[in-house]
Amino acid sequence: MKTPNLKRTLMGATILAAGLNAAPSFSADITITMAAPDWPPTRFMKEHFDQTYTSPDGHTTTLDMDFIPWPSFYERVAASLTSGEQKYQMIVTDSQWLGAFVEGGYYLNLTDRINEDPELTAIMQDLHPALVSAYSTYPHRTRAQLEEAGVVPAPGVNYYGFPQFPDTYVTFYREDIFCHEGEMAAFQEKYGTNLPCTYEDWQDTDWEKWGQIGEFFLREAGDELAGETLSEPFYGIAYQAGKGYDFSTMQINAFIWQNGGDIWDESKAPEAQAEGVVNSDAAVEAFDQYLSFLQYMPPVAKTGQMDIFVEQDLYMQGKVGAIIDWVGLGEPVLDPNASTVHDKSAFGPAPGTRKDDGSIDRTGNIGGQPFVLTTWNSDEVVNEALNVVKWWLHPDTQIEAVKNGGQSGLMSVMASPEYNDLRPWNRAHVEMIDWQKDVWHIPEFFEMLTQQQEEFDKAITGQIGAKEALDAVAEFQQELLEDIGMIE
Amino acid sequence: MAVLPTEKHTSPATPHTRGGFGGWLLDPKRRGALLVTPAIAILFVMNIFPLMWSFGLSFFNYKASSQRVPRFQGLENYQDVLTDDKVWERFQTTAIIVGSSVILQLIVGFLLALLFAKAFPMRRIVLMLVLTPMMLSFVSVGVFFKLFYEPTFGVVSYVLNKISSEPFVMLGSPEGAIAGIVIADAWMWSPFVMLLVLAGLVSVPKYLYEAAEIDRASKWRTFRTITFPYIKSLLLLAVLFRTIETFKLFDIVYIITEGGPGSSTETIAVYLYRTAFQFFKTSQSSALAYIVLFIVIVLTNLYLYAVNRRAAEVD
Amino acid sequence: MSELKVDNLRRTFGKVVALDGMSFDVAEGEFFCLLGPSSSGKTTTLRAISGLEELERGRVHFGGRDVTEVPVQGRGMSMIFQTFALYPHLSVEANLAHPLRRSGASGADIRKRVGEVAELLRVTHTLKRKPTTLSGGEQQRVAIGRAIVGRPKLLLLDEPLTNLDAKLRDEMRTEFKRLHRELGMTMLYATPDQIEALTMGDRVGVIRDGKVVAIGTPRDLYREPTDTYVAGMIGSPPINFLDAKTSGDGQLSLPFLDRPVETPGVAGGQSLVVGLRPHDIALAQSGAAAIPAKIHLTEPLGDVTIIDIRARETNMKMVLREEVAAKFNVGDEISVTFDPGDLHFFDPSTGIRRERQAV
Amino acid sequence: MTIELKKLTKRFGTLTAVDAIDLNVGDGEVLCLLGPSGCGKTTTLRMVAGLEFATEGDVLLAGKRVNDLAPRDRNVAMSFQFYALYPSLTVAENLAYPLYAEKLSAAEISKRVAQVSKTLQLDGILKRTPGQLAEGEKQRVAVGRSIIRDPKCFLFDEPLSRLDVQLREEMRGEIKEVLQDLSRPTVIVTHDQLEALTMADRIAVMRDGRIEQVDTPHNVFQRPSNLFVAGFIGTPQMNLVPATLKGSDGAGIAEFAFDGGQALKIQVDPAVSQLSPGAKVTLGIRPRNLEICQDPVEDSLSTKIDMVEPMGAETLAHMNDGYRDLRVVTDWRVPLAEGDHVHLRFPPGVTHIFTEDEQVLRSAT
Amino acid sequence: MARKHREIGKAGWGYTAVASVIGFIYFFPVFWIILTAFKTRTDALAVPPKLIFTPTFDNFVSVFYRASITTGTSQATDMGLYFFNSIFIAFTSVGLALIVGTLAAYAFSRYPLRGNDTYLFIILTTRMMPPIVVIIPIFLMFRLSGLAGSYWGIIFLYTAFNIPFSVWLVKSFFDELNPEIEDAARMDGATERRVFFGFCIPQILAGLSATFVFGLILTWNEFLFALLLTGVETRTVPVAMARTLGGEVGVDYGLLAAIVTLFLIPIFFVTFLLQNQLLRGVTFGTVKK
Repeated sequence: MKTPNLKRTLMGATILAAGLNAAPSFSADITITMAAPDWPPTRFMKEHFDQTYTSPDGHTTTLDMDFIPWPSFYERVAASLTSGEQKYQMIVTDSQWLGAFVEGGYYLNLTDRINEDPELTAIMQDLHPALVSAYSTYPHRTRAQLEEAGVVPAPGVNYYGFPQFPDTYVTFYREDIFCHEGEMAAFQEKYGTNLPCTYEDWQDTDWEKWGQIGEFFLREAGDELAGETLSEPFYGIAYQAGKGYDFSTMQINAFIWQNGGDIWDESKAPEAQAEGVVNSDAAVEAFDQYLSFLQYMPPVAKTGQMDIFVEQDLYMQGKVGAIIDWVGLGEPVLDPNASTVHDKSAFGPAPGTRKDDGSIDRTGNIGGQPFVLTTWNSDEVVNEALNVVKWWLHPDTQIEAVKNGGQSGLMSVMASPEYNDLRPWNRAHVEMIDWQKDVWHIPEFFEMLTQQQEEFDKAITGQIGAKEALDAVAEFQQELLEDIGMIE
Repeated sequence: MAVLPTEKHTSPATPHTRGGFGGWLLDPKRRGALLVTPAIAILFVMNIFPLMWSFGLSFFNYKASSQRVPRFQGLENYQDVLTDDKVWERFQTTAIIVGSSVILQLIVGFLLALLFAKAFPMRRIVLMLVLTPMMLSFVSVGVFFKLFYEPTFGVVSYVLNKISSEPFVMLGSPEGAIAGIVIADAWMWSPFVMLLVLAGLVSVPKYLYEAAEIDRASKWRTFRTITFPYIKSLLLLAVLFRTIETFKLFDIVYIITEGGPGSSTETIAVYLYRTAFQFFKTSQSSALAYIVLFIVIVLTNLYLYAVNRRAAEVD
Repeated sequence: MSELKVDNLRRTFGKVVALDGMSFDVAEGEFFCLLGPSSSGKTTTLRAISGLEELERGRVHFGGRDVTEVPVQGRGMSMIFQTFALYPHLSVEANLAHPLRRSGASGADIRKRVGEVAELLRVTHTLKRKPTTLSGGEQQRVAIGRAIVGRPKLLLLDEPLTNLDAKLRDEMRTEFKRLHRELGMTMLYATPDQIEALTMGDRVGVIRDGKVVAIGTPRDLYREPTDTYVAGMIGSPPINFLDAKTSGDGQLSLPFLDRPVETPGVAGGQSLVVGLRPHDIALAQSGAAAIPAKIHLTEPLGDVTIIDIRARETNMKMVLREEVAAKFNVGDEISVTFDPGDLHFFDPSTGIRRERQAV
Repeated sequence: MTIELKKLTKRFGTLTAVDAIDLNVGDGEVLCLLGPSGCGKTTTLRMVAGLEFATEGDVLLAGKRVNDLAPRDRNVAMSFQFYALYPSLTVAENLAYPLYAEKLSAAEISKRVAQVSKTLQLDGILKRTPGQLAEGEKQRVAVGRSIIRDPKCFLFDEPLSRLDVQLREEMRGEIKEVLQDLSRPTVIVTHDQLEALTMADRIAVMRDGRIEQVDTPHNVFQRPSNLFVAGFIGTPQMNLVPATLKGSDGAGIAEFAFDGGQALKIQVDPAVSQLSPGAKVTLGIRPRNLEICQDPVEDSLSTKIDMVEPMGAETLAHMNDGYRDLRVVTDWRVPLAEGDHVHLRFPPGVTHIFTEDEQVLRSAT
Repeated sequence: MARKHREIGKAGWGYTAVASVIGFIYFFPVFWIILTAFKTRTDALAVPPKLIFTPTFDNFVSVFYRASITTGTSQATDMGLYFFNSIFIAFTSVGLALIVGTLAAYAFSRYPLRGNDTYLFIILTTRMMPPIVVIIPIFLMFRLSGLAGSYWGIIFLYTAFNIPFSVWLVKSFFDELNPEIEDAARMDGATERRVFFGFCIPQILAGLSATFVFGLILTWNEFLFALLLTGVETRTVPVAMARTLGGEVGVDYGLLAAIVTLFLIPIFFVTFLLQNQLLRGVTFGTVKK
């Protein structure tokens, strides 16, 4: 909370005075506590920090990471922030929370800092604009808006976060099956097109072929698959269709965007409507297409519980041929202890919609998380936290992170020659990142998301159709946005 | 209440005071109140005061995630909540889940109790097998039942797939999802009903059964005229206690179905949680919480009524 | 001088009036019995005297001072409870020692006293055991021991024999009486059983509805019961009550007799309730005084047999020695008689005793 | 119809609760099993009912061996110590309960209920449930429920133990009256000798799983067969005085020496002549049989009144001469004062002699 | 000798066999969870489900140490700290609640106030209400008071959480004591303090320890308050358990099963010992038998 703290103000003054009088090498013990989801990309950050970080200002800096299990991460962070315990100096945050917590006064506006610090300005310029748009801006600015400005910081744009783990979804597929000669021939014969085997094949794969793959590999127990008899059913494809969190919205948004629809006409606020946009014909058509592939997926898709982890489990246990899932979940697939297909997997870009010119639109919803600073930090802590940001977004650090299951948002790193070979999905990741957009970051996002997931879930479980679902979503959003004054 | 003391329980006349802790404790006029004070004080600070606070909040438009100054808006929140179809839908869902779960618990618990009413060798140990579900955390029950129901990996699905040709997709329909939650919850808490019924069964004096045997009463008549009257009040207790507890049903639902498909299994507790912690509609959720509290108070009253009736019968 | 003076006590529990005008005195060294049916206020009286119960009204004087306001710990009395109230978590030895703790007696002293009391009450072999492992009689003795070990000036006994079986009760009665004689302390004994009150009490106070309605020696209460309540309460089998009329001076008409009975001192022309104790009815040898009766039921009690007889539609009980009664069977016709001097007279409306001269 | 028990034995583990007892109960006879708690009387009753199984020996009802029959197949009526009234049923329903098995018409059932309720004066409480009844009423309902049908025998377990003193005195008579009308073998279990004496045609006194004596109340009281029965029956308890036989005249007049040196001649059973002088015996005499004399008379025991207990019509006096306690019961009119020296006479023919093996010494009659 | 039927209410080994089979069927889900604790991830998700497999103890090791997938290095999971937190927080708060609750229970049992039943009712209601109802205001209060994330905050909260339970349960034990024993002690000169500590408490020691253990069980599994109101250093085991529910992979069934199994063991034995008191415990003493 922004309650002025006399003690802190006095401390700040003292430090300032000391800084003026003494040499610039004033040093102190600083502890930065950071809320982080408990998984390898953050674990690595902590490990690597302990090994390599030295404060350019001569501080003795401790990065104290509070590793919080993913499933309760949001609740925990939200509770901490709104309870006012002021525990964290830095927070890893899903981009869609930005609105709520910026409005709540918890996330620190870094626009001026970035503006004043050439190092930071350079970093922001090197970051992929899709990431800056999704991870950093509030009120939300689209990539197009940022690119139009061309400078960092763009005028009238507020910056808050930096990528901790920029994530995209890609295709995980079974090389042993997709490159099986017999299967390839059979597919060719049945559909008159090739079964994607190489990365390049996947680059040319659209939703139509995705459906064909699903149909083709739908096998009963007793059927043959790649020359072996199946004891259990096998499925060709899977993507997320889960009721929890954003586990269907992320995929459905891609379909809608690629089909020329939109999820909300925020760019024209306050006049713009949800009605007619959210439930436009293009959106309905796209959602229908999304729904049409569910029939080829493992039966759990019918329960609305095909979340990103269930997909991953089904894939790792060899029950499905190809899935579309986050790069962040790729590492376990290669782990022999967790995965039965660790030596049979390859990765390609996610399918997209083929446009009239034959090219494929892969517009997708960005995943991953930025990290932000909190408003109650002293200047000293903010300075040091920004030092940590610089350390983290240094290309050397980023390369190490990528080697250890992380990802980078820096275009310079992604362009480096070694990058593509560091992890098997990197090539796909780079290709996909250029297509990323994000959901809107208004504070009421969660309410909208929850309601939207609910309606999508109804459609996924076959209780209502695509139109009905999107109509309901549009009506709800319209009303809510009117209530909060986003639409007049 | 059954707790009303008999005349012999009352405090002795010790009107003389002394100094120190003894004297403080000895003042008979204030002794009861003083002994109760710490408990009431803690409860007041941690329960009653927050409740009053939220009661106040329920008349504002406060949001915990917003810095806006809350505005007083009277009964608007209550009005919003009570006229919200969503809320009524959640109440209805809760009622269906609570109702069917409690009924299932009663049936299973009752049958289990009949099984364990007899004295047999190793009874204590076998009984423990049945009691174990109660000791698990909601989280683990939820996660593993979700796995059991999973159409590809689940044990339940696997067994049922062997029987029917169609893949078994339990959680794909609202009915199936409700059944899935009810089965998990009932599995977890039937042992509780069993304990209560068992208490009823063992409280039947053995001589009554002997008398019925001497009187040549049929098994059914014996059950109807002897056994059932003894467990009747305990069954009522079980129903109310389990209703109150199942009313809180949150974790299992949240884990097994997240309220889906659609919102068909979203209980009032889940909805309340979402409203308060995902939507940060603090005031509105307070209003809803008060409505829930009212229901719980009514149920608790009924529960105590049943407790007293039971106590009266046992005396 | 009275050791204990109970004056006009009142205590209610909600709407129930437990004590209302309870007054009596107990002399130093006296064995005083409170006799009354259950819930007539006996227990509350004892608890009020001990200080365990608060009073709405009335004073309790003990040892010459007003102790109404003195806390229970400071009154120097002890009590034997109906449930024995032994400390279940302490050994018998510790139970017996407990009342001595506050006296500041040395450990050796306490052991000596406990040993003496245990010896006196024949519970020495149980000293190391927990009360729950003792038989009912042993528990009772330990309870007595604990009550007397501190040599209280007043011992209150609240139906101490109720939880024992018949045979043990008979034994314990004598034991209490012996103890009283040996220890010489004042005892106040509450019981619903008339035989206990009669055999043990120096004096008996009969309680009804929260107050004492009659006080006297056992013999007096038996011989001259103050009203029908007391008469019915004392004596076993209970006294026969008969509705009677006096036809003229000294002429009493009894329902089972076709002629009036000569009873000197009775005035004529009034209704009376007459009490005739079963023991006062005898078999008639023969002659005019004989009343014909039919045996309705016999209850042999060992030495004596209670005979239910019916004489002219009136049922009465009488008592015969077993060897005599054994000669009769149910349905036999016998002749009985009584001494008019053994009759008790009561007012039919108030139930109050009427002395002959006054009748 | 009769009940016959042959060498009936019940063991619980190593504990022998009932030890090979033989017993016959004739048609219409009321037999009381009397003994202290734990003597095996209830177990015996339960074996007759079939609620407990005989380890050895046989139970015969109406001449038929029923060991292997379930209680329901034995057709016995039993009333339980705790009454075992069905708490949820009204008095009328409780009474009718045993009749359902007989498949009687509703009209017949209500007729029988009416009959029984009239006999036991239950008319006013037929609609109440057991919880609303007083102890005495419950007791009557329990009795009513056992007598409503026509079983092979009636069994009562401690029927009066839960009643208070006064009610017990009343109910003793009441039950006795009812029992007189039932012409079926009836067994009553009780630990209260007064109940046994008042209600039984015959009493079987039990101790430690064995029957010590079976006889009429009169004989059990007047002619106890051993020291245990003598001490157990009668209140106040029989005076049991150790003595040494000095000699006897063959006609029953014998001289005994008591501890403390006093010696006196007492007329006892002539069988005393079977004993040789010097034999240790125990003399038993009932408190009501001792005679008090203020002045010393020949062959009287001088002693001192230790304590006087007025009992209303009678007075119980405890005598003590320094060697033994003696209880004497007299009429209340006899003046007795504690500390007085008195002399006790043993009237002829009322003193029992028990030999060292605790058996009574008595000539055959 | 031949027996045609058994005594009422008794049964033999045949019955045990039948009951065991039914009991085991009922127990099966738990059995499956325990099996899963010894399975690798692949075995845990194997189709068809595996009853026979090579058991591994890796899951139990992972409870305390986890191997990083990428670096392969083993890191402590801090589960030891969470264990300590669970124990410290639960013991302290249950203990406090027991002390405070026992005093109140004694008063409610022996010195009824005017409106005694109303107080008791309110106390019970606070325990019966869904935690979700109170969590919002408590959360707000913690926010203002700065108690969020501290040991004392959660301990205080759990104490309040346990007081109703302690009051009702302990009161039921006091109600069963023979009050004449306390009177006897008073007559023997014991002060009120000594009556309480020397005579009441020793008699219900078993009941108090049962109350304590039941309180521990109830507190031990609490999730929602712990999730929202504990901090990094004060996190309890149930919250830490959530890490098995998703991260780099979905639910780590083996690890969750291992934690569940480890936590089941103490409760299982305690419940076994408290079997006779169980019903009283789970109904807050309102049902004694």
